[in-house]
Amino acid sequence: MDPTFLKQQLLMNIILMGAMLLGALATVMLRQLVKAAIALAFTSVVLCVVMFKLNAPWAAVFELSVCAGLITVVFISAVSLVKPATEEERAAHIRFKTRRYFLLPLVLLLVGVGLSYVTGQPLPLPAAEPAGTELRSLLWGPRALDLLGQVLVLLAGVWGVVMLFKEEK
Amino acid sequence: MPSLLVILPLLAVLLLNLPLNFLRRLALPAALLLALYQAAFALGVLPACCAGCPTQERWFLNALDPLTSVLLLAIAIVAFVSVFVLRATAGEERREFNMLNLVFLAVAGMNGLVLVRDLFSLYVFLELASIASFILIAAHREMGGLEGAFKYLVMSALATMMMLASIALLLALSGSTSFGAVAEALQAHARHGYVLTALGLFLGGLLIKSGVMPFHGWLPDAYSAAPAAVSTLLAGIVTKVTGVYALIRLVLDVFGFTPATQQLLLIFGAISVVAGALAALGQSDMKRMLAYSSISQVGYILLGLATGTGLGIAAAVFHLFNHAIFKTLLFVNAAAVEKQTGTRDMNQLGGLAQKMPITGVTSLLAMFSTAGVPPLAGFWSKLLIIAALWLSGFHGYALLGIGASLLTLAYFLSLQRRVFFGLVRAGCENVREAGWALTLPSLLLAAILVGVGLALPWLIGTFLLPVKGF
Amino acid sequence: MTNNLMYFAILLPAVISLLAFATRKMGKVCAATALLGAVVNLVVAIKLFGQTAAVHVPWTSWGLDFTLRLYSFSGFIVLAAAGFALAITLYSLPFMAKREHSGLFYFQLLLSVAFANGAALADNLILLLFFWEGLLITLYGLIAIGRPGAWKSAMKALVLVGVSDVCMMFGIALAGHFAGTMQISKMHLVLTETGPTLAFLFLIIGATAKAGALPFHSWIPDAAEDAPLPFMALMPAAFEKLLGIYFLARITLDMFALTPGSWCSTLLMTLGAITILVAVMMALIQKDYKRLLAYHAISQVGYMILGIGTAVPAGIVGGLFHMINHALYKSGLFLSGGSVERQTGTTDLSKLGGLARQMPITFFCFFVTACSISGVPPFNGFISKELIYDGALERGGIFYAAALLGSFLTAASFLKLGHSAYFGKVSEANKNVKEAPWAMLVPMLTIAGFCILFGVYNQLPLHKLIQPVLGEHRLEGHDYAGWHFNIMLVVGTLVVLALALLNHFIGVKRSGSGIGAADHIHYAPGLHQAYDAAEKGWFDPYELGLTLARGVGRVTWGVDRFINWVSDGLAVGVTAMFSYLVRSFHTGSLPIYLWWAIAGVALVIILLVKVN
Amino acid sequence: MNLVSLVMPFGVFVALLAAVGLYCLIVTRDMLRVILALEVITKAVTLLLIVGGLVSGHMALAQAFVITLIVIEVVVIVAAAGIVIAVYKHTGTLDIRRLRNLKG
Repeated sequence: MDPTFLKQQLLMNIILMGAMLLGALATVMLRQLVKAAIALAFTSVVLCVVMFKLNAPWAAVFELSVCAGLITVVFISAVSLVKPATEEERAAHIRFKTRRYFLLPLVLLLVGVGLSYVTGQPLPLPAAEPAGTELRSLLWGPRALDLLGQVLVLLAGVWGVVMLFKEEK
Repeated sequence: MPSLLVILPLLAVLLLNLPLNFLRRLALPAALLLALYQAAFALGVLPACCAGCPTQERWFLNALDPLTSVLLLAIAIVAFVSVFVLRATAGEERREFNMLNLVFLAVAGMNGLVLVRDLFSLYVFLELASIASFILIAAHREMGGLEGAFKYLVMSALATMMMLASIALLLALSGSTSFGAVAEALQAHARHGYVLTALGLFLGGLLIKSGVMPFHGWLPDAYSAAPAAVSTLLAGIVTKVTGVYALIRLVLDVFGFTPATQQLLLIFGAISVVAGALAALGQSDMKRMLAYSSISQVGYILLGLATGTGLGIAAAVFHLFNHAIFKTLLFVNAAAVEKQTGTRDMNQLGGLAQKMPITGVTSLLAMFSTAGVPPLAGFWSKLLIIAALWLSGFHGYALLGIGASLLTLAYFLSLQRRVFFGLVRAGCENVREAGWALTLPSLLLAAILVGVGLALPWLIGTFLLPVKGF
Repeated sequence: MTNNLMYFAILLPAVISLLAFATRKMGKVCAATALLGAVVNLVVAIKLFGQTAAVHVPWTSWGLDFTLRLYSFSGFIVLAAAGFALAITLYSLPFMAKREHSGLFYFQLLLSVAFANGAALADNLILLLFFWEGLLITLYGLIAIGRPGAWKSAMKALVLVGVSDVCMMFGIALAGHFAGTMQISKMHLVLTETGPTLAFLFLIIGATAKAGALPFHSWIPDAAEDAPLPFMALMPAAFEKLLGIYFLARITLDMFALTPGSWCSTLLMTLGAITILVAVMMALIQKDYKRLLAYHAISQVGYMILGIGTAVPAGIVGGLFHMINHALYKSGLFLSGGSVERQTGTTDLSKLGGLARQMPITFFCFFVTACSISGVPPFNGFISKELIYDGALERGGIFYAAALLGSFLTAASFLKLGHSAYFGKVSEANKNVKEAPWAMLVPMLTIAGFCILFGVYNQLPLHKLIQPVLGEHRLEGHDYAGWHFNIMLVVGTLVVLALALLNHFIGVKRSGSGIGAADHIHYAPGLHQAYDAAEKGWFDPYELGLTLARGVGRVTWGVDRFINWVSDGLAVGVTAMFSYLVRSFHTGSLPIYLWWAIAGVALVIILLVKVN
Repeated sequence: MNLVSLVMPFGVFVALLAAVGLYCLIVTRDMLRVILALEVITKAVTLLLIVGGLVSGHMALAQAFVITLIVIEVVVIVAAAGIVIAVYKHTGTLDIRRLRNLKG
């Protein structure tokens, strides 16, 4: 990858990152769960854009369709099974939020400041993969085991749905 | 062919769910057969592995070695037993079938986990085994099970995220995730802060998965609240494979022993040994006591591993195997007691040894084995761990291990006294021995315990010491 | 085949004993099982006898191997033990028939046989110790099932024999350490160094205490009163003598080369002489059939120890021959006592009398065995005693004199016993006493027959049993079979016997009855006080130990309370407190658990960075 | 300016994102929001994987990993949501403080 290209993109990337961070903050802090789920989807979408920009189109597509799409659907349907909160609970939540989350900016600041102190000898980079390695051949070749794992995990997910969601007679 | 051990469960799950009614009844025999096949396979390859013969793998699952084959054997035994327990305790037929499918998947996950030599694939199979266990724990949809499952899920997700972050960092460093390449890259920059952070994250994740103190918050809840068959599987093997085995494997093959890792394993091992035993001492729920005992025993395994010597590692692996056997046995017996009396509260039980002689005697054997009473299997592995610690110069930790043995004996005697000895409690007069589905596995496991203990002098040279040589 | 038979010798009695245990509630079935076990055991023993074989199963790397060795000596011991076991089982059939716990008796009897066979065949010291300790358990059990309250005697036996066994354990550890092996047949230690000598002494304590020598003897007379009688004929009279002397002989002959004139040899002889005299003096004044016999069981051990301790061929042959003779006549005597007890209901000599007419066969057996034990020619005891005298004389007149004095007192006490039990007036209560049943008579007659046979035709035991044990080179070319004794020794013995007879008549005349025949010795000035002290248990190490323990106990009571408080109160309390503390951290709150985990990971990373 | 220092901002953002997720995971009292917090952490890790691939020049490998991760993530979320819904049916609340029956 061309370093000058990256340099040009740096500002853009930082803006995108900022958007993602805002999305994450919204996810954790928004009062209503539906809105929080949508904020999460927003975060996913931004992540998807970042991936596109970082030359990871396939991962970006998955991120968009599965994380931004499917997970949001799962989430909203889960939320819909839950009764809406009463006024009292909402008030409690707001009180609680202002009490609990006021430390969050401080924590973030501390993490950022702490990371800026991290220095060290730069590590040498490993040899890059041969040019033109295709995701498809990689997935079905050396990573076939992961695919098998995916199938099994999906099967487990199916039983999760069967056993946890199905109404018992 | 080891790959079959992952593929067969997958095929079994797919075939058994074809829309034919009679297939559902085949699930149980299929599971037993599969476990037997796996046990036979593991026993078959074990001698060759221990003799150091290189194994040629034709498909994508790589090398077999003594550690892997021992774990495969343990997985087979525990899975076999928990299928029996499932039969005895699941209740509804539909649910039993669903749980069996998940057991298949969990076994596939564990088998894959012990067979892979790639960090990311390790993560995939680890997640598979974990997901299957979450669902199994929550299978009865009772409040306790759900609570345990949720705690397990959250902490396990946190752990896997740490591991994945570490994998990402290592990927940036080495450009690969295979054990060999990563180990090489780590070796080259062993003292760099970046590498140490990656290492720390991975170790942290594994420690959470193994339920070592203070990473163990989920463990007692998940073990004690899970349905009987599931806690048997979970305590016997799932957390041992996903946590302890992975830890041993990675420390040996990838991370290597440094004074820091040794120190770390020693400290957390010692905390687990002592605090686990102390916490077990005051429990009144039988399964919860066993869960804390598990934490304590995992501490011993870590202590053995921490020595970094051949003897210590062999002893740790031996203890891992023994632990799988005796903890499974104890959970099977806890299931029998719960099934026959309807309670796990030890204060409401008493004198069951008269009513349930097989359960009482096998429990006593398992407890003695755990506490390290000769000549049962647990005694030898504990002895070897302590000897390895002593020989490596960790005298304090060796003494700690001996002292904690006393605590082990203390809490188990209190269990035995409250549940099996003494006068028959009011309400327990009509208790009978549990059915064959629970006593048969107990007897089998007790026979293994005693057999391994007696055959030790032979085992030690043939199987145990070669473990270090991978 | 022979190897398998060796396993059978240990396993078969054990298995059949379990059968007996299983059928313990079914009186006759159980008895039949026991009889079967004894017969089977005898068959195996006969098959084994005269063969040599060895089994070696490596077991652990630190000396504990499963090693058995069958050769002339161990085969002979197994055979003898099997013979006695059968005779006593047969005898027990009517004796134990109506009694409580007869099932447990047979169970433990067979188990003892298994342990005894194991101990005789074992060639590994630790294995031997295992079987040895097994016998201790059955010893306790057999005494404890006697009359109500017998557990006190059982406890005494357990403590005394246990203490001696601890000594032996220590000796075994030392011997194994110095020899570098635990295999008896590979041990060759010399008694010139301090370490091996120490090992020798501790082993000797174990072996002689098993045989019943001083000072670990005092449980035997108590057990004689409390335990079921066949037990006395089996354990103290037969098994323990056989095994104790067997092991003593193996220690002195195989493991250590005991040489004549060494101080270890002198020590053994002194021990033997003291045992003879003290026990026989005690026996002389007893007024109870079984108790009197029990003291003789101790006294006769002295002869064997004396004989083996001489370390000269004549003495060793005599000692070993005396072992088998003793087992014969002493079980015969106990069995006769048993018939008397069964038929009359008592063994108190003052209540007995004139039984010779009512129970002639029993009397005959008693007569033969009593002559044997007193060393009257031509019975077997005479032969072995002559050999021991021969050996003792070679080592010093004082030992000979002690042995001779012992002989005199033995004869005197049996004259008293025979007189008061079988002659004199028949008491009112015993008017209608009849002869014992045949199942009791057959073993007694068999034993009596052997007593005569082994005396008259002493070539049989000496050539077939005793002398092969020693081997040609140890015998130094001698053959002790036959009737070619030193004429002076024979004359000495006969004179002593005559004196004993004379003494008896004097005693009877002075006291006016058979039972008081020894009173003039009992109440002799000086001896009188010693006897009183002994009867009160002043010389009994167990009683002494108890007294001492009581005194020390009072002093240490406070210390004990303190330690108890530390261990029971403080330690448990502290542990419980910590347990509570650890448990109270587990509040069930997921965020707290997450905190721990995250803090733990931080700790891991900090540790990694810091230590590197 | 080399590649490593160029991707440093990504590293910082990953750390911040993870911090947000962890913070929420610990302080929240809503079980569904626990799952959301896990999701946020997962996002951070996904990004880290991509960055790792970018730095090492193994983009295809990293993509393969991310795809697998996303699939697994969905299943975990489904299982978690299932458990939370089942808990809700029992207790009628999503308050995580109700999950304290198992203790000691």
